[in-house]
Amino acid sequence: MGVMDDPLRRPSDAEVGAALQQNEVMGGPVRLPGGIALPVQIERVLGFGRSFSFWPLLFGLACCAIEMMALGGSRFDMARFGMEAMRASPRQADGMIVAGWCTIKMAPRVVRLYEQIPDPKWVLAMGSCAVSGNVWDTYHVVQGIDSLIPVDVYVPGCPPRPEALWQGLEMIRDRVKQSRHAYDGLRRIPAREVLLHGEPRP
Amino acid sequence: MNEGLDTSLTVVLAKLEKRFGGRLRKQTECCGDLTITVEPEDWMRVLSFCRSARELAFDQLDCLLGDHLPERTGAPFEVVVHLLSHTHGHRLRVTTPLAEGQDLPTITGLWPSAGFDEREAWEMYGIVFAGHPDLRRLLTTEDFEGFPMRKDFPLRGTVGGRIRTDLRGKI
Amino acid sequence: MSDPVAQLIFLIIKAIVMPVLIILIVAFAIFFERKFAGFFAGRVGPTYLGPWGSLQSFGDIFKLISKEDLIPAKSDKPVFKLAPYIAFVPVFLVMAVIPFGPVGGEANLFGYRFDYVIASFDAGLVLFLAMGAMAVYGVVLGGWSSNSNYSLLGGLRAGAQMISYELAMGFSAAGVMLMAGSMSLIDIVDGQAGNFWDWYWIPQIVGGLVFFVASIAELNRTPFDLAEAEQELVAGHLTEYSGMRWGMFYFAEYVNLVVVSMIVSTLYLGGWRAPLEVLDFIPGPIWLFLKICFLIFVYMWVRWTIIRYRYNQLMSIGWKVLLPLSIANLLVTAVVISAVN
Amino acid sequence: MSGTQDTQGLVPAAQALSRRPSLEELRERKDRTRRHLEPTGDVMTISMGPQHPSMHGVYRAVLDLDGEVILAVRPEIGNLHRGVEKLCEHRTYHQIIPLTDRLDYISGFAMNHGFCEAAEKLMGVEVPARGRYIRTMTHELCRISNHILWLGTSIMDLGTQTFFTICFRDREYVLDLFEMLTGARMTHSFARIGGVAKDLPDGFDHRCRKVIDFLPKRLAEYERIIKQNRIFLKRAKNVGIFTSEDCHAWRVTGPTLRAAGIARDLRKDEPYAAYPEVEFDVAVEYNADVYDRFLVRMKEMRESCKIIRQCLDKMPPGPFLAPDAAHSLPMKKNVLRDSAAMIQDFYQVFRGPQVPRGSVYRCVEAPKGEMGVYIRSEGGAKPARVRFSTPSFYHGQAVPALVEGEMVADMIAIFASVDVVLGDCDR
Repeated sequence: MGVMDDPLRRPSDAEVGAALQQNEVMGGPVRLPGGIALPVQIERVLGFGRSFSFWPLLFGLACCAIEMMALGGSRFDMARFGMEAMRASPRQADGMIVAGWCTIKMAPRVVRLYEQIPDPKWVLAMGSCAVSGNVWDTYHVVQGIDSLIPVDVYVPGCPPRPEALWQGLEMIRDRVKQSRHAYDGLRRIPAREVLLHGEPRP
Repeated sequence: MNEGLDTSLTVVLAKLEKRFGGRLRKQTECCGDLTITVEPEDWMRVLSFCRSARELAFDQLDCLLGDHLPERTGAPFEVVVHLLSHTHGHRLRVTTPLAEGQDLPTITGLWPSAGFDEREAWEMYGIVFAGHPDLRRLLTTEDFEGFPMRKDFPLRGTVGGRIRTDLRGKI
Repeated sequence: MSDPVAQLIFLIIKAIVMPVLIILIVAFAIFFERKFAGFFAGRVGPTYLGPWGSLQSFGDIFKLISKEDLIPAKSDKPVFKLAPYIAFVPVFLVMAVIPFGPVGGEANLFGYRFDYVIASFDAGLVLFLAMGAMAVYGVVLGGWSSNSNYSLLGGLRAGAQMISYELAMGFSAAGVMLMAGSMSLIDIVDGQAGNFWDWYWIPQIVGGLVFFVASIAELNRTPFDLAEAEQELVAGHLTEYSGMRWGMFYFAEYVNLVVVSMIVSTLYLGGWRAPLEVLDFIPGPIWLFLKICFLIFVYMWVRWTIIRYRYNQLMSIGWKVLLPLSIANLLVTAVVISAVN
Repeated sequence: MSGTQDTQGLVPAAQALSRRPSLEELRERKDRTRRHLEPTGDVMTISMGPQHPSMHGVYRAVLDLDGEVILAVRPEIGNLHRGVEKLCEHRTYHQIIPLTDRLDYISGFAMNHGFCEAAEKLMGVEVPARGRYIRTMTHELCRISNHILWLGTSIMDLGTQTFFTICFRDREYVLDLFEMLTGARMTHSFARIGGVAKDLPDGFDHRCRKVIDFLPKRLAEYERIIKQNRIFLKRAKNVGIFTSEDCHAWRVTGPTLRAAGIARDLRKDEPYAAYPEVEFDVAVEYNADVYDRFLVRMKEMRESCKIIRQCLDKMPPGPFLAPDAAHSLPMKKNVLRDSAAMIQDFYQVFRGPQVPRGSVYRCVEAPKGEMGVYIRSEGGAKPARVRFSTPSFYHGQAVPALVEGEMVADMIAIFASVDVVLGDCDR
């Protein structure tokens, strides 16, 4: 369990490769039931298809959620890239737009929602609050959602305009096409590890 | 700005003085708001009188809040309620000073809307409302330690609540 | 080549081509659903994958196939895995008995007789109703086995709803059965020979409307989409399903949409027949296809326009309005037919 | 009320029901529509929220269900609590303004306005006429954008998504005006102590008039959709009845209270800004159900258009910020031209306003209800205690009283109809 020893150390590529074989870490190519990786061409085709079918979780925390809804509205229309099918259940979502500040009360739920999304998944931190905590440098706010879950794209702004979120989603789509995830090479279910074993309690 | 009280508040004040006399600790007014300070023992009596008396008829509790004045060493806490009468259209502020650890009877029986307010005052300042049906933490996590709105509680950092935040970029 | 051999070859071809065609129709139905949703809402809908976004569904399929397959730890795993198939398979079976062109008669293809139906089954209507009842099990079992309260509520809602609407559906379809004097869908289409005013939608207008409304409930679409009611039950019986298992439910829903559209056009809109006899030179399958498209459009129109009923309102409509109406329709039909004969 | 004429339904059934019921009648109706079930032991507990499509944020309601009927609700809030009030104690009055519009982010200016009104009352600052008119106008634009968003989301909660995007289409026009006026779409931070941050930009008058000429037509269309839709009537009529006495007891204010037949509107009852100088009707309905809350808000949007038009017509010339060097910032355009203004700017930014001791409570009519601000000052540039008694906090508290005995689907409708926003609720 070499990768698991030190939670703060980035593992080397070789370690990640070994851990991938044993299904200890996340990411990597799509696997068939026998553990056989798909050829890269098929992976590309899948990625291309997936990039047009990125369904975010219907989940808003604060102000930014309203701008996220505006992106789904008529003027911006995220449906053009097949993203309008926002799923209310994390089981059917492909990613998460963390829209708003995350408090320590909400943090375990955000992590839980993230974990409930099946792989492959992508996370977009929308708004300064999700990126860094914004002005809410107080006793009850998590200073940046990336301390809890691996984030793919950061969109700063308070709140970001829908166009900015759109650019962020385009960057997510690029990552989808290339099958790159923020959690590549990380231990399986990293956030829960932190919540359970990180000191003190959540 | 302090033009003094308008007539309806004068009536309220007269009525309260007639009923409670010297038991009202002090009346102040600032910017046209009338404030009555009462002893914690009289809290329930004054407020139920405000609720029921016909000339007062404060049928809505606008808000209840706690406050911390650390320089007032004997009674560093304060509970403030803002009352509103839909019948007469006047407002009244009633406050009471509280010592550390001193209880105050709940007023959820008079105005149900005090429920959340009292829970908040408890979790933020540690003011116990005796007889409150459900005095749990409201806004913070259930295992939060300390009373965050007290002046000696730090604004920053994760003093009371626990989520590790020093792992940025590591996981 | 003897005739039975040719029939066998034809059967195999039909059994392969028909589901593939239906799946293609379904893929485009999903695309059109999203496109129409956009149009009704003043948007453009999917645009970029393929011309006008028409390949959108294939992107979704690629995505769903390659998603991780999550099974909740506390679910009833065998049932959880079985439920999508129970929902998926029956709707396909119904396709076998729906005629999409003339059946019987003289040789019409390479000197052989080609029947435009996969199985000429005498009780096609009953098969449709039976398979509709089967599909309820998929929903109920899926909801129950997920071990989630939302799923359970969704499954129960779906169960109660489908059972009560199936009654109304059965009774209104029985009116058509009486008129055609047969339970075979082939005979029912034959009974509607002629122009569009000879179809059953005129004599069976009440039954037809009841059947249409009940079919919306059967399809779990707004205003009767209580099983899935996104705003109430998150995703209802599908809350815990992910990846391709969810995709199968989703797909089954649209296959059902196509199949129910076929049944409605078969029962009330003359099936594969042309609306006017002079237009008979255009083949039957094309007419059936056009009718399906029209009905699917109507279903979508309803879905994106009307808001959802509440659960008790839905049940009272089912039991207090639709069921009495369909029974009355059946009685009147029976009396009139016996009087005429 | 003469104004109730146009809100009468186009459907005959709606007309029959729109006569005014007495309080007793409403009580009796409420009693009749709610199901009073004894818990039989077969209670199903479901947790709605924090992530739930119709919890309008992260409200969490733990429901005890008997079948589909709600026996008990245990609300849980605080998932967005971020200590605004604590933060306010560490900020000068000018710095608090950006915090306030993140309270109720859908109607940010109303929150700015409420805080500034309270601070001005405490400091004794007189807002110049132009500032008051710009505030009034922006506040009403805010109300429109809030209500349109609310309309879209609540009808989406009843089951159709089409309406949602259509409403967003119209909201964008209002947001464009905001962008032109304040530079931001949602969180404006536009009010200042003693006035507003900026003057009206060139061409604003024309564009604003275009929008408010166009909006009532759209509103009429929406109203037609609502009133002629039988399913909507079935879902909304006689659902979630909340009488005026319930409203007072639970401090439920705003449109919900006005739908219960009480013509209470702080814009009329405790006027502020330029509201005494414009004419408008208070929207009142009498049946206290979900349907009437819809009607009240539809009518309020029309009245808002009226107010905005009057503000534009009457917009007085002159300064938009109070020339009060001790308490308010100078007008930005003067800062680089005028040394006194520059000194004032430095002073206000680095030191903050010099505020007398005292405490003050001020309520404004925010789109969601009455928003009260309590400020206690011990002198100096920072308040000693700030409390925002925001409408959603109390509306969220009243949810059990609103929905117990109703069905799950009704809970969604009722929760949507009281309009709770969690940033506002959790502070």
